[in-house]
Amino acid sequence: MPRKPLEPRFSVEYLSILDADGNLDTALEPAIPPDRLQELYRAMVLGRRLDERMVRLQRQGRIGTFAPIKGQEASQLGSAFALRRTDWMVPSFRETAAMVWRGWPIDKLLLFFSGYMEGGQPAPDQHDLPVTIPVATQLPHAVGLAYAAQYRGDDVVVMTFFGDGATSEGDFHEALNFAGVWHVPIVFVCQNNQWAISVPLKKQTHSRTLAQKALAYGLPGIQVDGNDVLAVYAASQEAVARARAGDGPTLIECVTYRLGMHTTADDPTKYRSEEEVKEWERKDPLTRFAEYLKKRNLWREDLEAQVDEEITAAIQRFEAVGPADPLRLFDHVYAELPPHLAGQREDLAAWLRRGPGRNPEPEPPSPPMRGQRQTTRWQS
Amino acid sequence: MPRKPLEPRFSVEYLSILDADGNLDTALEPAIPPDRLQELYRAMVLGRRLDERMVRLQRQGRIGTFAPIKGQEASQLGSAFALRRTDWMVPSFRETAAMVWRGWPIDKLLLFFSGYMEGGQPAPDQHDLPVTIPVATQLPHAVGLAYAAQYRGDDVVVMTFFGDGATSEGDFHEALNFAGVWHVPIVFVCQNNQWAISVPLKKQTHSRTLAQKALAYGLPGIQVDGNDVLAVYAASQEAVARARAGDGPTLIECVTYRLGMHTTADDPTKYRSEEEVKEWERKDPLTRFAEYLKKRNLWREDLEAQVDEEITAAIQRFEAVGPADPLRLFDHVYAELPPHLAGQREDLAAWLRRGPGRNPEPEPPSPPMRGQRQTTRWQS
Amino acid sequence: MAKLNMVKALNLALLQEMERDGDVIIIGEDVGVDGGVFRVTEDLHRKFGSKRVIDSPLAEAAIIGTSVGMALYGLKPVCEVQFSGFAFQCFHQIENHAARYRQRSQGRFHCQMVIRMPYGGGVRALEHHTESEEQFYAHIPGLTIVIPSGPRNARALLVSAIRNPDPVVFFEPKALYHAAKEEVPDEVEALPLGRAQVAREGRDLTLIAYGAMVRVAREAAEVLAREDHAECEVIDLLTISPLDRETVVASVRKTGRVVIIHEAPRSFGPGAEIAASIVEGAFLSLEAPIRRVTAWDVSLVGFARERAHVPDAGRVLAAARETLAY
Amino acid sequence: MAKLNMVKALNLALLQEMERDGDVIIIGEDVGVDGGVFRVTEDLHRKFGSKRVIDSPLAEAAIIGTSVGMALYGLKPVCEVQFSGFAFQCFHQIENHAARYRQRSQGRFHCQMVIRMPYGGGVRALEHHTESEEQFYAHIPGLTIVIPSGPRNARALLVSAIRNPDPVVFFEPKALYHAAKEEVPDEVEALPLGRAQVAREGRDLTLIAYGAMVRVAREAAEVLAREDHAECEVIDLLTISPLDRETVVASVRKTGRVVIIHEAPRSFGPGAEIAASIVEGAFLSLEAPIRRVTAWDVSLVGFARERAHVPDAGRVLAAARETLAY
Ligand SMILES: Cc1ncc(C[n+]2csc(CCOP(=O)(O)OP(=O)(O)O)c2C)c(N)n1
Ligand SMILES: Cc1ncc(C[n+]2csc(CCOP(=O)(O)OP(=O)(O)O)c2C)c(N)n1
Ligand SMILES: [Mg+2]
Ligand SMILES: [Mg+2]
Repeated sequence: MPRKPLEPRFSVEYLSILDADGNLDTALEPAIPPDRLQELYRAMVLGRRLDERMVRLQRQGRIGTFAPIKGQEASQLGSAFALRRTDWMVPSFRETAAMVWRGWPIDKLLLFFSGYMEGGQPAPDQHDLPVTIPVATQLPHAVGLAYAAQYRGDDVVVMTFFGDGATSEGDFHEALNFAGVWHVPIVFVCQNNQWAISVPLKKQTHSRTLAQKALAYGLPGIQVDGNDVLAVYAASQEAVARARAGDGPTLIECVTYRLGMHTTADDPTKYRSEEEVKEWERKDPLTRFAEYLKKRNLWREDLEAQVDEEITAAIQRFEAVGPADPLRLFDHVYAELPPHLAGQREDLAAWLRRGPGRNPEPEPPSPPMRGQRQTTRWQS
Repeated sequence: MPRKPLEPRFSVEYLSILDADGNLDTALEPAIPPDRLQELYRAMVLGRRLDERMVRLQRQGRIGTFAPIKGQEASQLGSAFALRRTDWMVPSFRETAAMVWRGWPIDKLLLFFSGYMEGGQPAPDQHDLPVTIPVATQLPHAVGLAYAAQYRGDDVVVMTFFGDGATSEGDFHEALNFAGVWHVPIVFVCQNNQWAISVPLKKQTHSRTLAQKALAYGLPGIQVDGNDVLAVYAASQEAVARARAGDGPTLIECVTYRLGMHTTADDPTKYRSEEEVKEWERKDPLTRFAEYLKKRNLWREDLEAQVDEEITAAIQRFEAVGPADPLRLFDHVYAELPPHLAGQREDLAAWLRRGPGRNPEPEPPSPPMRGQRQTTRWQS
Repeated sequence: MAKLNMVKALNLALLQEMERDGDVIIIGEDVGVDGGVFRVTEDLHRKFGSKRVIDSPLAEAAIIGTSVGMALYGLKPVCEVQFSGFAFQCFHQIENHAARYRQRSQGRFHCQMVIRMPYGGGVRALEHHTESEEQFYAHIPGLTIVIPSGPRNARALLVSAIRNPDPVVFFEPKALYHAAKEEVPDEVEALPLGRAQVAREGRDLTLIAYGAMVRVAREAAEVLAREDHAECEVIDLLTISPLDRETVVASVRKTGRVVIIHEAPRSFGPGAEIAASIVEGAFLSLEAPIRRVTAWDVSLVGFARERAHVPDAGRVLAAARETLAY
Repeated sequence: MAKLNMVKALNLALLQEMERDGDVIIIGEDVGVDGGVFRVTEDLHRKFGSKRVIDSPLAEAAIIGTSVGMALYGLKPVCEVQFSGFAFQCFHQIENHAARYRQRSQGRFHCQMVIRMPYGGGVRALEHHTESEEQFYAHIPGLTIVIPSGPRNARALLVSAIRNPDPVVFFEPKALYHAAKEEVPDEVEALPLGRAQVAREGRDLTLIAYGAMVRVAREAAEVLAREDHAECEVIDLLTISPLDRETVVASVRKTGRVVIIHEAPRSFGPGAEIAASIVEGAFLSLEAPIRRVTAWDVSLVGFARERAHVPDAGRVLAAARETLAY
């Protein structure tokens, strides 16, 4: 009767397999076929190189604002790597590397970040949702997809991504609670990169870990070294298997770091120290994984060059795309164009037909968001 | 490095002092002066009797829909009892007994439940927010009050109430997270009465307890027997003291039961069994506390009669209130009446001046919500 | 053919569409075992089970958010928000996502879902239980806003809403749930979305209303016919957005005089768009200013004052007479 | 007297009001150390500390909800929602509570708070970063909706908003943040809320605009004066709701012709109420239909198409000429 702690106590695990100094816990080392290891590493390098190229493109005004992923390659690829093509991936806005891995054409992503709605269209056979910008709002969608798959009896697992800041939103809470009650096949992957723009984790929540938030929903939560692709994969693989077996949702916290800016419109020097960044550069997920592959003689010299070619080719395809046709604004608002929109479309068409002669020329719009350079491909 | 549980493990306590059979854990028995014990019991009896009277009034069409508190007297009064008048109380919609204890005149509450906005006005010296109807939306207000008090350096603790269902809302999550980060003087009292209208706790969340949801915010959480007023008081007293000492928020889960209907518009027989209700009637918070007082010779024979008189007098004051002046609709929308509202007010005034002669008489409105009887005091 | 009130008529639509299409599922608070606080989903839980009629946890944003996900997968959720006053909790999921997914994915995905919500006065409930929020949704591109005015069109419109490939916000006038019974055919009947109906023909004045206000407009029209020998055309919008401007404008071209009636507050309300559209479409036919008979610009009412707040036939009549006399 | 852009002008208003009144506090995402993503709160964190300039966790509903609580206690929060596109997350706290607490408590409490949000196009950002949502707030009784059109009035209106005893939703046109500099007096200057300004006098046509569209209206007016010898009156609303009908109606009584310009989608948008109010107040003066030049009824644009979506001087000019020729 009296005052007693509830048993069993609540517990959350931490997992690390390949640490920053390359030490490997062989007991936990996941059994991944050599060629798959190489694919995984290639995806990480592609993610890194693409990210660097995109920053340059943005600085040159050739694409618009986007959220770089540098430093988070292991946490988003080690996890997505555990999915089948028939599984669903629900990204936030910082999973470019994972999206490419999942089959998004690079040129399409570049279009997206250049303000072309066409860039947001997944292929018909692709089981991926497009980028969601309002933080955490994609989590209930992922739960709904998982519910629908379960309802239909499909062999499908859903994996969704979000950041540390996202855990503060009501949608995070409601989504995990529904997932727990419905016991759906879903894996929640939190990329805890320590910062929500300028807000550090300690100002984001008073909880020791983000993984422990799973306890509020009676769900398993695990914290992994998010820069250790083997640990991320092992935890994700386990969670995906659990979901596939009908044993419900898992919350995975990947402890990682955003090495770059929040978006190309952000200036991180305003809120964090060089030392902190240096510290984390030492823990770079690519370095330690490269070492691991070298030890296993799976290292390929020509990889970077090869990857750069792929990127360059994609950029060329992207830049070959013509100006955006304004009239497509009215496509896909409804399945069928209602009368009032048909009228507005006709007004715009008539207006465009008047061509440059129209007087006065629209004045150039005001300067872009702080930090962001103007892009040359924004106007039809 | 490898895979290990995070230490220390997370723990949540359970507290019970006076059980349903009257067994007392003397080691934990709180030291409450006899007269205070009697006050507390009186408030519980008043709450119970008022509740029963209000149901009858509603059935007779003398007041509108409301949410009965029967069975929850201990959880809402044992907690509010730990507050000072200078502390703040932020209720939901099922704290009638606690509101009366906090100084809300009964006749004013009856007015409120009769569709008179006047019933929602707290006294100038009262540190209480009025009833909040949208579930969980009052929780961030409570956190804001606590922040403001802390900011001003006032010696104030805030206590806020909500139900088991409320823990599913995003506002619950965001409020507790902010409270944790800001470390404000607040006590979150969850009256877990097992049901959210027709939805049982097991469909509300997959977590074993509601108290453990505190772990997500790095806050202390405790589950208490909510029908044991001594346990509720002991836990609340401790939480209030912690808050006052600057040691931050606490989440208290009071395990109780709604013995009556959700609201007077609800029919519980649709979703729960007689047996379940009987089972909980055995655990009635008043019975065991009465026994406790008898053993301590603090029992007063005349209490019920006295309390009933107080209620009857209040009902008479309430029923003496005249019809509602429609023009007061426009008061307090803004500090000053803006021109468009002044115009609308004038239109209504002119319309009312035309009096009954206006043609046709407005038809009587449609039948009230399921279960609810029409009230006679609804029309000006 | 059976005489049904609006609650039973809506229940019939849900039952038949669920029998017809296994992808139609119901989700909301208390929609299962309890059959909904207004009993619109009565018995469906028993018939279709708890996987298809979901008693969800208490969280509107997740009800809509998970429904969006279900719809993206191909299910056709019919969500219930217990009262329209609690739908702002999910407003971001509706505006950010339900209304946008077709366009965001450029047609790869769409949200075939219905969001049902009881709205308006007439049940003498507390705050947030009597408001009319249709305007907030009408301004969102991608949504269709439907409000029935009687049992038969309620059933027919809900059928169409469920079959509509894009999200529909379906407002149900609480005041009419039990107000009247109508013959409702057993075989499924559907009404096109986006079309208003002329509920009463007339050449002197156009009364534009929807939901519970149609009854009020008709009543005023009867009195005007009886006492003023003025014939009002009563237009029942049925779909608020996209607005059926064609029907509205055609009527005003004929009558030249208009009174708009709604339960929502006046300023920046639905009547404003109706009036603006009339000015755009029938400017030269207008013989008098367009009058709006609406609730006052006040949020909190309290049922003790509700009848002074919601338009009644008397107020419509007064406005109509002034418009006719103009 | 210093030449400031709108960002600096807003920052000055915040600085001076915080120095003047210890109850004024700032809360939002990245408003502290970072100074806000647009730098409107730059340096205030350093000056007033983290208890008064609060870098909140990432949760809009709690930013507004806790601010409501602070306001009930007597503080005067100035909340920042990082982009207006993310304010639907807190829409329930604004509509259910901030706008209602004075009335709910019958004057015992009120919410003296400002909700700042950057809105509109012009920075070529992604979805949810370019929309104009003022209509959603204008329909809520109890709120005041303010939108400045230049550095000087932005500063003066923000001062008034902070001192206003009721909640103000303060929309800041992103496109104008850095667009132009103006002389802004050092000593505090305030402009009354609820009052529109005649930005340009004229007798032939009334152009009604606000925010970034005032610039567009002025530009069209110049061309019309130059090329058509038509004198436009340009009305800068400044406060959207409560709408200054008096000023609007007075102008139309004079000109008889109106074009309304806004960045929000047209249907059920702010222009509708402006038009309806004009018909109610200046019916007999109207010589042509009221035209609305607005964004299209589309949510997703993408900055590659933004200039075809947001009104520009050319489109205003075309509408104005048709209205003049009517
Ligand atoms: C609902 C909402 N509020 C605010 C923003 C603006 N915003 C974009 S990203 C971001 C921080 C997100 O932090 P986190 O969740 O940790 O993800 P990260 O950016 O670090 O990957 C904010 C505040 C948004 N996109 N959505
Ligand atoms: C946001 C919101 N959604 C729905 C409702 C309708 N409603 C009123 S009370 C209630 C159940 C609340 O359950 P709980 O939190 O357990 O409190 P209890 O009623 O049991 O005291 C619901 C769904 C509401 N008032 N607010
Ligand atoms: Mg982050
Ligand atoms: Mg409950």
